[in-house]
Amino acid sequence: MVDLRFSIGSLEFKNPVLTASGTFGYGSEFDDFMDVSKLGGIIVKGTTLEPREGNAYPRMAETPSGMLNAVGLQNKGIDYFEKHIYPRISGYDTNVMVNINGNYIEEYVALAERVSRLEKIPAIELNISCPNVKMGGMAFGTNPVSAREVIRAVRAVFPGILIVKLSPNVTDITEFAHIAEEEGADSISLINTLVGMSVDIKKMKPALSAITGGLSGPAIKPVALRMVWQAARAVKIPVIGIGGIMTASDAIEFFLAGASAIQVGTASFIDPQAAVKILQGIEAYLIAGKFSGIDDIIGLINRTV
Amino acid sequence: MVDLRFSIGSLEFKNPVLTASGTFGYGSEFDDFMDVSKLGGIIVKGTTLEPREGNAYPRMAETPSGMLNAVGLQNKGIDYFEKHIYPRISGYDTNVMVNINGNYIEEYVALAERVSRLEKIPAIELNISCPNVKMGGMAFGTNPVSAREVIRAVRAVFPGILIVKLSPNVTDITEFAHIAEEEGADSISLINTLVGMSVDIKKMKPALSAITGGLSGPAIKPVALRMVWQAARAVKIPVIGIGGIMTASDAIEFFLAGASAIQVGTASFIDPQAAVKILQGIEAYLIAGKFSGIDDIIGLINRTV
Amino acid sequence: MPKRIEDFKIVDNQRLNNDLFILELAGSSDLPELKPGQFVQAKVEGSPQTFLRRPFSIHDVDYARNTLKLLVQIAGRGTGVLSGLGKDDYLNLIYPLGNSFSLPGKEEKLLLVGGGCGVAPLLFLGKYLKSNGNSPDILLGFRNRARIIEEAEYAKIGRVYLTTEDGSEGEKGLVTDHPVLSESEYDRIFCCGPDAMMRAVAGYAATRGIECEVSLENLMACGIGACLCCVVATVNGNQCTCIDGPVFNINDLKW
Amino acid sequence: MPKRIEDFKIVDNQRLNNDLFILELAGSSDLPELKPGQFVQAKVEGSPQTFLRRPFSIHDVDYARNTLKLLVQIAGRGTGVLSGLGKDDYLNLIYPLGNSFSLPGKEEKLLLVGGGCGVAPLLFLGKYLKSNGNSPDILLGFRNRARIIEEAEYAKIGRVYLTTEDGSEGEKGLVTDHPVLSESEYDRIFCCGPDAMMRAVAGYAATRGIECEVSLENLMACGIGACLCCVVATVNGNQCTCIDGPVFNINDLKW
Ligand SMILES: Cc1cc2nc3c(=O)[nH]c(=O)nc-3n(C[C@H](O)[C@H](O)[C@H](O)COP(=O)(O)OP(=O)(O)OC[C@H]3O[C@@H](n4cnc5c(N)ncnc54)[C@H](O)[C@@H]3O)c2cc1C
Ligand SMILES: Cc1cc2nc3c(=O)[nH]c(=O)nc-3n(C[C@H](O)[C@H](O)[C@H](O)COP(=O)(O)OP(=O)(O)OC[C@H]3O[C@@H](n4cnc5c(N)ncnc54)[C@H](O)[C@@H]3O)c2cc1C
Ligand SMILES: Cc1cc2nc3c(=O)[nH]c(=O)nc-3n(C[C@H](O)[C@H](O)[C@H](O)COP(=O)(O)O)c2cc1C
Ligand SMILES: Cc1cc2nc3c(=O)[nH]c(=O)nc-3n(C[C@H](O)[C@H](O)[C@H](O)COP(=O)(O)O)c2cc1C
Ligand code: FES
Ligand code: FES
Repeated sequence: MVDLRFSIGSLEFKNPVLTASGTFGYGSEFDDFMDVSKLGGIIVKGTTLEPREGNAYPRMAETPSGMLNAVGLQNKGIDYFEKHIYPRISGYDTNVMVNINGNYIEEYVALAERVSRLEKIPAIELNISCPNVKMGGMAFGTNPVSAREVIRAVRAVFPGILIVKLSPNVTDITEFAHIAEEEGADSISLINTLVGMSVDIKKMKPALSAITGGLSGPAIKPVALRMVWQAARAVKIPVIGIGGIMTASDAIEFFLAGASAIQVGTASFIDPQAAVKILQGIEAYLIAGKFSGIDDIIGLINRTV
Repeated sequence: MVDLRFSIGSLEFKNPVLTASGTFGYGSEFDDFMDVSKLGGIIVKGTTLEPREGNAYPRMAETPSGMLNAVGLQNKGIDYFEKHIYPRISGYDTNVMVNINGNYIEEYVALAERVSRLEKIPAIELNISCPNVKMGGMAFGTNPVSAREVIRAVRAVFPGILIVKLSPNVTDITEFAHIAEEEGADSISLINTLVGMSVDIKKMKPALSAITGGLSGPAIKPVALRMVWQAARAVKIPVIGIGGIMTASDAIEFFLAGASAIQVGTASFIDPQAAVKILQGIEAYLIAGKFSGIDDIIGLINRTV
Repeated sequence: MPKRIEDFKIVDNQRLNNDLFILELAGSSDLPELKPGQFVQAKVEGSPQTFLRRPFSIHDVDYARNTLKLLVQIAGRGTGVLSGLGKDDYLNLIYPLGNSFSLPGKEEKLLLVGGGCGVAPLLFLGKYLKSNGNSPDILLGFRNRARIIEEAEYAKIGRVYLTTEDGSEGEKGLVTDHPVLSESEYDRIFCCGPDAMMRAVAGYAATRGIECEVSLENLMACGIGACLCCVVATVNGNQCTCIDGPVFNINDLKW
Repeated sequence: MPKRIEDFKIVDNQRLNNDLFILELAGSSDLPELKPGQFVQAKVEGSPQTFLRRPFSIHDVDYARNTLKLLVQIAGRGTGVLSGLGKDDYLNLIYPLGNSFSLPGKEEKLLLVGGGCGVAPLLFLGKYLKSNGNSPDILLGFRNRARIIEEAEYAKIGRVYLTTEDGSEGEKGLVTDHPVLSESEYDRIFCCGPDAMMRAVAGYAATRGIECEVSLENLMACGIGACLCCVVATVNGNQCTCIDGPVFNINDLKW
């Protein structure tokens, strides 16, 4: 048997296959299709301090090998999460993590404090890369000064594992990777969606009510892979690769490029069993290649070129 | 009949369908498939002062709805161009433009001067966005200071129509659009390719010899469209939209978002007649919509939202 | 009722006209109990332009044959590819999805209203209601005589009223122009069809105080409540048409 | 010879074994004169993972039937889809592309060397040479007896020598292990097959001073010299395998 475990600081994961925030609900949406506890971890929907209604419909457009979304962080807020969702999901035998979002640094901080009191949530993913909100979100993740501020502020109040989710909509991803590492993040995850747009030529209007949205799916995989490769060479903390991973083969590209773990996003919409299938495929690849564990292939291309 | 003409400054184009540099050779590669003179214009291969061999093979990888290339500006240099290619292509009854590249500002300037002496080349496309060369290229196009310098220097010596080709690998495309306009560019074209990567999981090596390459094709269309929309709202000079245009419907999305003209790139590899088919489709759309000309739909979505 | 992901075998592909066809699909395991209004998410293979699954209402169910039917309109790339499926091809479905029309009392006077290919869930609903002891009236609107589909099937369920836009059959005009709406007193309306039609019918129902449920066709990515793309504004805030719907009582919608 | 873009109708799809099949395609207009070594760029429809065209050598031509044949190995997604094409399906081709093997003098002693599915262009070449009055020897290497294809066809052209890696037929080993190479004196070798095989044969030819041409299978995007993706390092710098090749004299290659 190959060793699939990976860890971020003191936090152990049974395997490196996680699900991406906003694409896996709270896990229970997928209970009918798989044993969610088999996964290395799940990252629940983007959560905010106050409830949010998100953007108006239409929020989605299909694009070549991908989709645009402009959900805009619709969620019922941390109170509701704590009361109604937390009890339900804390039963999963895997790491359940919360993706946190805010308009202001204070909101991020307050939210991180709230989550830090939830015993069964060992990690937060600090989302400074949501492209679908007018305030906060990507505005933090594309400006080095405010990125540093928000990470520092959250780090100061959150003793658990801190993962910072980076935006790909920047000139130099390593700059933000460095900032996260310097400010004490335990890990970085990337990429969030690329800002994109689609036009309905019959209606002569943008396809999305918010005009622009976040591009996800296989279309972005080459960009994601490049950024993960760059980031993994720039920092020592583990890098979690995200972007267009549909199959085990896609996931393995990310490991070879330097990712220590991966998140499955849009793939779950097309195949709700995608994450477990990817997990099985990774295992099969390692066995076929006679590797003793996932560690053996992480960043391997840096050694072959 | 609908009026398809468009112009950049004093330069008239019979229609707004151009072909993108590096994807249409010198035009003659397509003579068997179409009457190249029917197009609004063609932009020839990226040209440098000295001959270049480009990157080593492999230079190409297929990706979901797209491809990566790392050609690296292979070309025979301006001397060869002037002697052997210019006489041949100047026979086309359409605007033939040269895409110019350099490692240093001096090279761009020298090249622009050389091209300015070629009577039948009315415009240059200043490429500050090639991601596949170690020096120059994208390094200029992702740094506002050097972008400004190189545009200013070329503008000073080139009296013809100056189109600046922008890189999408930046945090804020409007910053570079403004710089081009301020420095006297007559037009901007965008996007060049997104930097991406692909890994061969059998060989456990990057698929490209240069490791990273430029992503083109439908995969990048949503990003291209978003940047064209942003740029067109930011500047007054005409914006030429590029990125993943495979069909007339794709092209029309760009016009509706604010492009005054478009370039067909990767599409020509799959269908060498793509550019003329797109031209016909645009015409049909305008006729069906009872528009008097292409001008009627440029930026139309800004009026409907 | 747990959701499943399952390969269905095409047992029939019946072309109704240029735009419409009916796929009959056999499950590879025993069908669970399905409810009218529920839908499936179909994975279109072999269509490079189709990335996401495509939602279709359950049009009919035959538990004896272990098949269900989809009534599909060729709207674009994905449905175009589906129209070419033949016997022994497979279609992967996630199902059953969504809520369903409510089960009315046996004494209620019911009207089913459908238009164009929006009639898809009505046949299943009508049969279901009939087996429940109801005999609903059925009001169907089409563009013209040639577009009328499955009239005979509906006639087995209840009284059928027709409108065509050009008057080539039944009353001329839209469904809301049909005199039966002013002549009869209904307790409850079930409606599906184009957005404009549903809004018109909802308007009619609202002014008369008639209970009315509509089935929405919002754009969907996941179909299982995971992406929040398919929302509709309701009195309870944005709700997902894929799990809180697709059937909504018009009183809940912010129309 | 102008290049064309044209829909071809599949007239036959013959499965040779698990991995290989031969498509016979009928042109919709009269075939131009084709030369051995030339290739086509085929557009694979209905394969979401296949974005670019796929290059295949012309395996055989029948001007009387107005057909050409492709010998295709299932290597991945695109060729997998092609393997499912049946009679009356269409395949869009850009053709004829590339240069061709040189036409040798009638008196020259020729050897054709091919391995695995790399034999694709050799049949057309062999027939062409025969009609030119040559009778080349043909040396073919396969993994094992079961993989041997079209031996009888080659036997009509010239003397056939076989190697198999497991020795189940012909000589055991690789083509370069075959004794005919040391026993005979050839003026010219035409070779195509896996990269390693071509390099080995080129090495043999170079040390003996035999003229040798190889047909390369570099990754291609356009196939018409427009993208510069398919280059090979030659004594004249990087050249495109799609227009300067796919056939190269080994003296020109920087191998
Ligand atoms: C719950 C639900 C039930 C449905 N039931 C049926 C049914 O029984 N029969 C039927 O024919 N259709 C039904 N639809 C609509 C059907 O899903 C779309 O027509 C189909 O997805 C179009 O796919 P396409 O690839 O052919 O079109 P595309 O090429 O993707 O698009 C063509 C046009 O169809 C529109 N469209 C695309 N996806 C959807 C969608 N999910 N919903 C609505 N419009 C869309 C696009 O905006 C575009 O204008 C239903 C939709 C929903 C949400
Ligand atoms: C001039 C030329 C002539 C050729 N003639 C033949 C022929 O007659 N018969 C035949 O079976 N094959 C031939 N090939 C190879 C054939 O083009 C590839 O096998 C095919 O493109 C693979 O497509 P796929 O979608 O099935 O594989 P993919 O899923 O795209 O890839 C599967 C594997 O095939 C490799 N591959 C992909 N594209 C090419 C390519 N263009 N060239 C080489 N390897 C590739 C990939 O690196 C990968 O390892 C030729 C190639 C060239 C350049
Ligand atoms: C519908 C949708 C909603 C998303 N919501 C969030 C979110 O709330 N927080 C977040 O950090 N990322 C969110 N994302 C981004 C994904 O987590 C992921 O980073 C992105 O989709 C790229 O991965 P993929 O290509 O595998 O989908 C969302 C993506 C989609 C498609
Ligand atoms: C093989 C290849 C070579 C290219 N060479 C150049 C070049 O020399 N100069 C340049 O400005 N852009 C070059 N490009 C970028 C294209 O001109 C275009 O900006 C890009 O491909 C996006 O458009 P598309 O998606 O329609 O291909 C090249 C693109 C490809 C695919
Ligand atoms: S379609 Fe994803 S939540 Fe409804
Ligand atoms: S494949 Fe494009 S130049 Fe050869």
